[in-house]
Amino acid sequence: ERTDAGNVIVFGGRQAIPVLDPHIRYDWSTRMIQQGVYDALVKYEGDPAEVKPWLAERWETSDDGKTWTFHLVENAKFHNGDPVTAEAVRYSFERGLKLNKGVAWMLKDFLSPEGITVVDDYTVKFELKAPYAPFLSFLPWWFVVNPQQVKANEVDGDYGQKWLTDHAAGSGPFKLGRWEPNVLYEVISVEDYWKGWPQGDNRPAGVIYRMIREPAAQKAALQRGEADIVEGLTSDDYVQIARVPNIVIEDHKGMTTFGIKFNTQKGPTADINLRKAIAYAMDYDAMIGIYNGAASLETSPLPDAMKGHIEVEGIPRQDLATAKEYLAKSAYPDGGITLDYVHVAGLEEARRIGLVLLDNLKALNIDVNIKPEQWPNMVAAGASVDTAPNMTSIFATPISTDPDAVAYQYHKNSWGQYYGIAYYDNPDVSRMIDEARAATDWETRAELYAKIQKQIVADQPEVFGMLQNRRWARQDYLQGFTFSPVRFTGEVDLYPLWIKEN
Amino acid sequence: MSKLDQTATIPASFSERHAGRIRQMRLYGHMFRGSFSSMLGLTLVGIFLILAAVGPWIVPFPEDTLGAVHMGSRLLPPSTEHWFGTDEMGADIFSRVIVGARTSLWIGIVITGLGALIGVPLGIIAGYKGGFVRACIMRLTELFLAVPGLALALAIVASLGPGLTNCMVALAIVWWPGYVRLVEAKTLAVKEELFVESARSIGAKTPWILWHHILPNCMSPIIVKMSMDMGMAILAAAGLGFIGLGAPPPAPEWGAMVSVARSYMPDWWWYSFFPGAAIFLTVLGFNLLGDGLRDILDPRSRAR
Amino acid sequence: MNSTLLDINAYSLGIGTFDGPIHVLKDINITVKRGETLGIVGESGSGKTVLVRSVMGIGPSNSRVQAGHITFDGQDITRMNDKGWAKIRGIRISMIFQDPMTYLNPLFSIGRQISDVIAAHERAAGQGISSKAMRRSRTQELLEQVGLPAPAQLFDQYPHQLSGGMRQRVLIAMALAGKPDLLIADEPTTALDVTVQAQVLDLIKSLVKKLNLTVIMISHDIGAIATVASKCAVMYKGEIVEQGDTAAVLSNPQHDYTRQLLAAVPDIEVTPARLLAKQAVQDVIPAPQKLLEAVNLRKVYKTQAGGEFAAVDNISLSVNVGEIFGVVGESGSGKSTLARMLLRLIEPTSGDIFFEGQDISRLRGEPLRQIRQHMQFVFQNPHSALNGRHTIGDAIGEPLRIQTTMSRRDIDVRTEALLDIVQLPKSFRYRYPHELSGGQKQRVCIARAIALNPRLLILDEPTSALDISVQAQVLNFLQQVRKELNLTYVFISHDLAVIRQICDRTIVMKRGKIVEQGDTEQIFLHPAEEYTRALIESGRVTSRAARLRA
Amino acid sequence: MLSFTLRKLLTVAGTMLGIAVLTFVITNIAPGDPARLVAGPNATEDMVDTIRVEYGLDRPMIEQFGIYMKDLITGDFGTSIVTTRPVLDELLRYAPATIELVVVAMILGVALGVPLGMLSAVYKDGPIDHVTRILSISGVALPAFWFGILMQLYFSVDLGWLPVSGRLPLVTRPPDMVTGSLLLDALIAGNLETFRTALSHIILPAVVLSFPCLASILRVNRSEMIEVLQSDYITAARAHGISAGRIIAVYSLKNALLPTLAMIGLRFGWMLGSTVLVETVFDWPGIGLYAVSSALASDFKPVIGVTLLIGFLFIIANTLVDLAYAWIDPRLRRA
Ligand SMILES: Nc1ncnc2c1ncn2[C@@H]1O[C@H](COP(=O)(O)OP(=O)(O)OP(=O)(O)O)[C@@H](O)[C@H]1O
Ligand SMILES: Nc1ncnc2c1ncn2[C@@H]1O[C@H](COP(=O)(O)OP(=O)(O)OP(=O)(O)O)[C@@H](O)[C@H]1O
Ligand SMILES: [Mg+2]
Ligand SMILES: [Mg+2]
Repeated sequence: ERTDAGNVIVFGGRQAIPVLDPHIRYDWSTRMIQQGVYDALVKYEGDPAEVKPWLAERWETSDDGKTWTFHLVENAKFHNGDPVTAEAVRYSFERGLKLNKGVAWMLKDFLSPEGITVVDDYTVKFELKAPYAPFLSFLPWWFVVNPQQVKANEVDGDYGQKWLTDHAAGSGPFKLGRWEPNVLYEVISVEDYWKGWPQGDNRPAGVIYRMIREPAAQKAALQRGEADIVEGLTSDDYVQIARVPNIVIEDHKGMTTFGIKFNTQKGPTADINLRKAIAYAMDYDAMIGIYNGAASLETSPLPDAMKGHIEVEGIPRQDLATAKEYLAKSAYPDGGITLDYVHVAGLEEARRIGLVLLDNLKALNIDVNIKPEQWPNMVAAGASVDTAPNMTSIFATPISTDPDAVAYQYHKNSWGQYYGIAYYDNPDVSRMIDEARAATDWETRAELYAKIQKQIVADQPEVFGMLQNRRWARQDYLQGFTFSPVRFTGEVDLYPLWIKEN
Repeated sequence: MSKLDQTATIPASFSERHAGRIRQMRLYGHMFRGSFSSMLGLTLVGIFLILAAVGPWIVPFPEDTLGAVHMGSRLLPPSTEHWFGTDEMGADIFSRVIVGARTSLWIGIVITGLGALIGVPLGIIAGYKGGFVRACIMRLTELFLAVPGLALALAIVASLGPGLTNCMVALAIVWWPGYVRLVEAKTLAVKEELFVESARSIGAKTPWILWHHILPNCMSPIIVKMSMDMGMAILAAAGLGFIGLGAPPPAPEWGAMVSVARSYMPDWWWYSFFPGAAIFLTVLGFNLLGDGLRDILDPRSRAR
Repeated sequence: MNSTLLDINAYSLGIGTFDGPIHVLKDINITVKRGETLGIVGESGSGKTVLVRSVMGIGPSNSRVQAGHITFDGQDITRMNDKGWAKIRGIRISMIFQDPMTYLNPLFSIGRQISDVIAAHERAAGQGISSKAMRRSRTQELLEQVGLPAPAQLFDQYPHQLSGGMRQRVLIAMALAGKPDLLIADEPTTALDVTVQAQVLDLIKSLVKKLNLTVIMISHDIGAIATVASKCAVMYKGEIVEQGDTAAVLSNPQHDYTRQLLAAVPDIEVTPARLLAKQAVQDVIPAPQKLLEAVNLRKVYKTQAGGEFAAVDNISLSVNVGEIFGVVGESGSGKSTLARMLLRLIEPTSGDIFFEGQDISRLRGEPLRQIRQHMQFVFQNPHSALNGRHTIGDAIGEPLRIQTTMSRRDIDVRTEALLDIVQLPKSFRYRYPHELSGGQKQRVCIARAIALNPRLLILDEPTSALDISVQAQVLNFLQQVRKELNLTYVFISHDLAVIRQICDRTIVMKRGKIVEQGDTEQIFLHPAEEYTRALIESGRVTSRAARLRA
Repeated sequence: MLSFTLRKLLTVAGTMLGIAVLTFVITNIAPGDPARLVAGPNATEDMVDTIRVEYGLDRPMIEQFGIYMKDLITGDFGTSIVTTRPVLDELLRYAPATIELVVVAMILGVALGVPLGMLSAVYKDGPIDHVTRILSISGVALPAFWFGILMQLYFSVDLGWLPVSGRLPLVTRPPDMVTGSLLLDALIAGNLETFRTALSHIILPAVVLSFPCLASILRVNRSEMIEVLQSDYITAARAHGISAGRIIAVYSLKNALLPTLAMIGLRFGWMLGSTVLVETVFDWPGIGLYAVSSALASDFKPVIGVTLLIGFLFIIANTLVDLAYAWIDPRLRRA
């Protein structure tokens, strides 16, 4: 869109941004805007994703891996002109930890507010309770807020939660513009952003994130030029729309794993042979077919782009003979059972994979009952081993590139969490995960993770599915799109985008 | 005038005994046939019922209605093999639409049936008893009527969780008040009729009066409403299915099909077009039928 | 002056129905001269309304003229188009309708409705519409002409604020708005109270004189015809069976139907045969035994305005075994309310009722049901007293099924016997009420009432919804049944002639109170109240007309 | 009069309270756990608890109910868990869009439904009658969501005449908020261009929403008209020489309008309910959309709030209808 101030990029998305507060919520749409208006100490960039210095220009780690010292850039300033100081960083982390919401889970077991100290105006020190290898990988998601502004808007000691819901106190490349919940959310470029703009004078005047809920409407908006980039079209739409002139499909390999998690403790699926039988009956090509090829099969519990990933040999592929062998060994040699398959209501791909599963398991004489559930209800049911469904389809996007982010899902401590819905219990695996977490040396860790991956595949707590590609459809004049697999599906780094005029 | 007077009971032939009824039926038939729209409605409903009855045995790809997957033939346009094309899983839409008639019929019957089953007795009691009982029933009814059905149903299904049964339960819960109101109004009118008083004067008990006098006289509007409601219930259920709270896969339910298919517009138009058209034609059929029935059963509009 | 205004010549009309066309009018020949008043009598459904509506061009929508034509003032109006009618309808011919309650639009003020008619006439005459104020004054003039008080006020009132008599006058005013040559009145008084009837008739009579109108008036009431009409025609099954000077037709009826009709009008002057017979055996009458007794009965309804209104006000009465107890009073005087209370169909507000010495005013549930075996009710309107969805057999058998444990077969047998008693063919068992005539329906109601061999029958105007000829039959039949089954009647009527013929003792009701009571004959010969006298007088008019030939 | 108003107010309050109880019970039949949803996928149990405590979800249901009722009486609709904002604020934000949409749709429905109904009645059993009847019943039978999508595709994508969704183009700044209705506000601000674009945005959703309403208004108006035309007072009017046109346009219409009004009241509520579907299809940022997204997130305070608001609007509409009734029908007018 052209406005008086210059070009405004329109992003058509399906998900609302109810709460912008960086320490309260994060999901792809929220974090996309948060990343725009706030800065963190470090930032993920590139494919494969790497942690880049941002507010912190450099940092040191103590030998025991417990103390981290960050040196901040000195020219960074908040939108209201205040400088970004060490105190602001300390306050932000304290706020995140004390509120105990949103991002808190990433660090709270290893960091307490007292462990953060301001060394000088531009130096901040973190003392961890124990060595924690993944520490740095979480920091890109801890955004820094302006303490002055937040405190000024505090109500009843709420750390400014209420105010930050639809206001921002950041230092990022954008500041908030029009904010019409459920309609559109606008951010305006900060002219003198402290880090400058990679696209220079081509810098857009701003970005409008526009809610377009229906894929058909999204597509129409794209075709009519009302949107410059959209996410969330159907796979078939991407194929179709790729043929439209002037429209480019961004198609990148992502890190979101899909698995059909079994309840490994209760019900028929507690039987490993049955699990194996199902895993071998599954038509993996159909899974890829659902995405029209824009996906790749998992070769390990860890996504390909993750550090420490290995290709596990013997991970099941469709093989009916083997499937039947396993079935014969199971408690249900003739099938004749009905298994529930639960997926999040409205998630099309999960639904379709359910259909594929249903079709495939007919060969084993196993019936599948596909049950869409609201996300909260599904999680609630999964919170107890007794109510966890036989099979649950889970998409999981690791929050960081550290292998722990995925491996920990198979730790017994994850029981009750949605990603621990398999109730997988292998003491060896849990032990190795703990060891790998604490180890500071990458070689040791890599070895441990290789073992972990192999063991998990052998135990088959889930049908290892595929990694879907991340896709966007954009106008060809939209430039500067960069991809990083560590971002969520749909999430885009708005900072480098610009519009090429012709 | 009467030559039969002397003889004892002579069982007359069926047609003699029921001459009045038969004539009435013929009159109804005559009037019904005279109306193009009524006949259209009857035809549509007839087709729908036949499809619901024999659907699974006449469709070309019965396994597709049970969730068969053919990744090789996804989203094919209508052709001689797949009359309505195929969907995103390669299933034959024609087969699924036809068999979907069963699901819809079931939805319609359950919702209107439950609605009437709850609403009619309550309405009759409220209308006949009056006083405190009526006040209670009608307050409750008005409460339900004060919230538009779809909004309430949405809340119920959202709370119960999606699924066909929950969807039908929710709609039945919002459906009965309509019957209470209809039947109560009608009962109030019929109650004032002399024949009700006459029945009381010969010592009839309340249940007898309700069953033999009030109910039969409320029947016409109930039948009309049920006929209309069959369509409206199917439509409402499809609406919930559209929001994503309806029948789970692979059940061929029209609303859910449109819901999935809407993201395939416009390039794969047939996917949403045919189930949508099926909903439309079915609901149209029941509405036209109901309208026609109203014309002949409701004496108010019968004055010709 | 004596030129022909309306000439109906060999006119036949058919109406298309589902069963094929029916001939509603057959070969009608009527001539009306200017200044003449023609009365048409005939039983219900004989085609009177269809005939006069044809003259107005507003007959049934699916009717077809099969032969003949109607000429109005030299112009053939049989097949006139709308444009032609616009100059005639409401202007040269206008009409007054039967039921003033439904012929006025409830949503518009009286003044608005009349001035609209005036405007329509002015438009039709092509003379331009006069101002609102002028129309208003003309309207008030008309309202005054029909004898309505305070026309200026009335102008802004709505129909529901007026009584029946006033509305009928408003309708007459509307009909007169166009200064019509021909005025048609279709039973203008049947829906009104007896006392109001006389006033409206007088009004029409005076208007005829004053405005020199030509009038066709339809009526059931021979008295009304005799009062107003100089000429008279009798219709029967779509035909005019007799016509001529009113006096001549009434005094010397030629056609069977006319004779029957006149004979059916009960004669208020004649001392009933029953009394003569009674006098002869007077001394053997035993002391009367009380069957039903009411003490200080009251029924109070709440009015819309929030006040209270006593429909029945402190009435006490006692009915003896074997007698016919009469209740008279004008419409709305509380007769039906009283009757229903006696049977406990509605709850009295206060007071007691005794049946055979037992206090039944507090009975509930089963005992009340039991007592109902012994007292039955016949309702005013047989058309709605039968459930249209039950066959006649079901209707008659219903009391047996409710109150007895008789088998189905026995009930069928009994039902046929009852049909026999009420002189209906057994095959009627399978019929539905709408297939029966009014008189037949009333017989079914009676059969139903006597099915349980009750001791007391309360008859609430059992004949008022029926034609006069049918009324006579039903009355005769009722007396017969009473003798056969040894019944006691409470007989309600607004017709004093009927009361005198059959009732032993009578109460006269007015506004919920008894104004007079005692021996029927006594009341007739020496009415103590003005109200009673007015009632008797209006009965006399009819009676006298019917007895012209005597 | 005063006591009448007071009684009316009391009934309204009672109904609202009833709706609140009803919806509270309904939405709490099954234990969804919205706290989990907002806590995020990776949140630990104690983080979820933090939220539960904050929103009182940890307390027994009865207590929650009591608190909710107490708050409600003081005008507090609670707080949405998903958006963390007071439900009342959000309702006030979204309601004008819905009301605007429903009112425009209602105007469309009445403006077309009444004349078509008259036409159909006057030419009863003629071709016009058949066409309008079938059209009107089609209107009721059309699934709004499907029809909406078809309209979008045809008018927006194929023909490109009308915008696909939303209330205004992105770059158009909304006029200063006075009434909340963009159309009115644009007029008040004297900005015809904004008015035009706002109108072009509202057309499709309003048409889709009004179709069933149009149909039922047509239907009621037709049958009432037929009945009125056969009534005695119309016969009398004809007999008194009033012209056919006048009879239809003035006399019968007013009488037939009474039941039509009742239908309008009913349909108003129905439309409010249907916004759930139509707003979803057209991305119309009103309470229907708000209800759907909240319901799908098991965030029930907003759902109850929307239900209450819709109920309230419905009652208001019906009170207006009652007033209109009394205004038209002199029998109901009492000093
Ligand atoms: N629209 C119609 N369609 C069919 N039959 C009709 C219609 N109007 C009248 N009739 C029939 O025509 C006959 C004459 O009816 P009409 O109303 O003229 O009787 P009437 O003499 O005025 O009776 P009443 O004294 O009861 O008013 C009746 O048998 C009636 O059933
Ligand atoms: N349910 C009721 N509620 C209020 N008023 C009533 C009710 N029933 C009857 N009335 C009034 O009571 C009065 C007496 O009515 P009732 O029917 O007894 O008169 P009636 O003498 O039988 O008249 P008619 O000769 O017309 O049958 C009337 O004014 C009537 O309006
Ligand atoms: Mg008549
Ligand atoms: Mg009476």
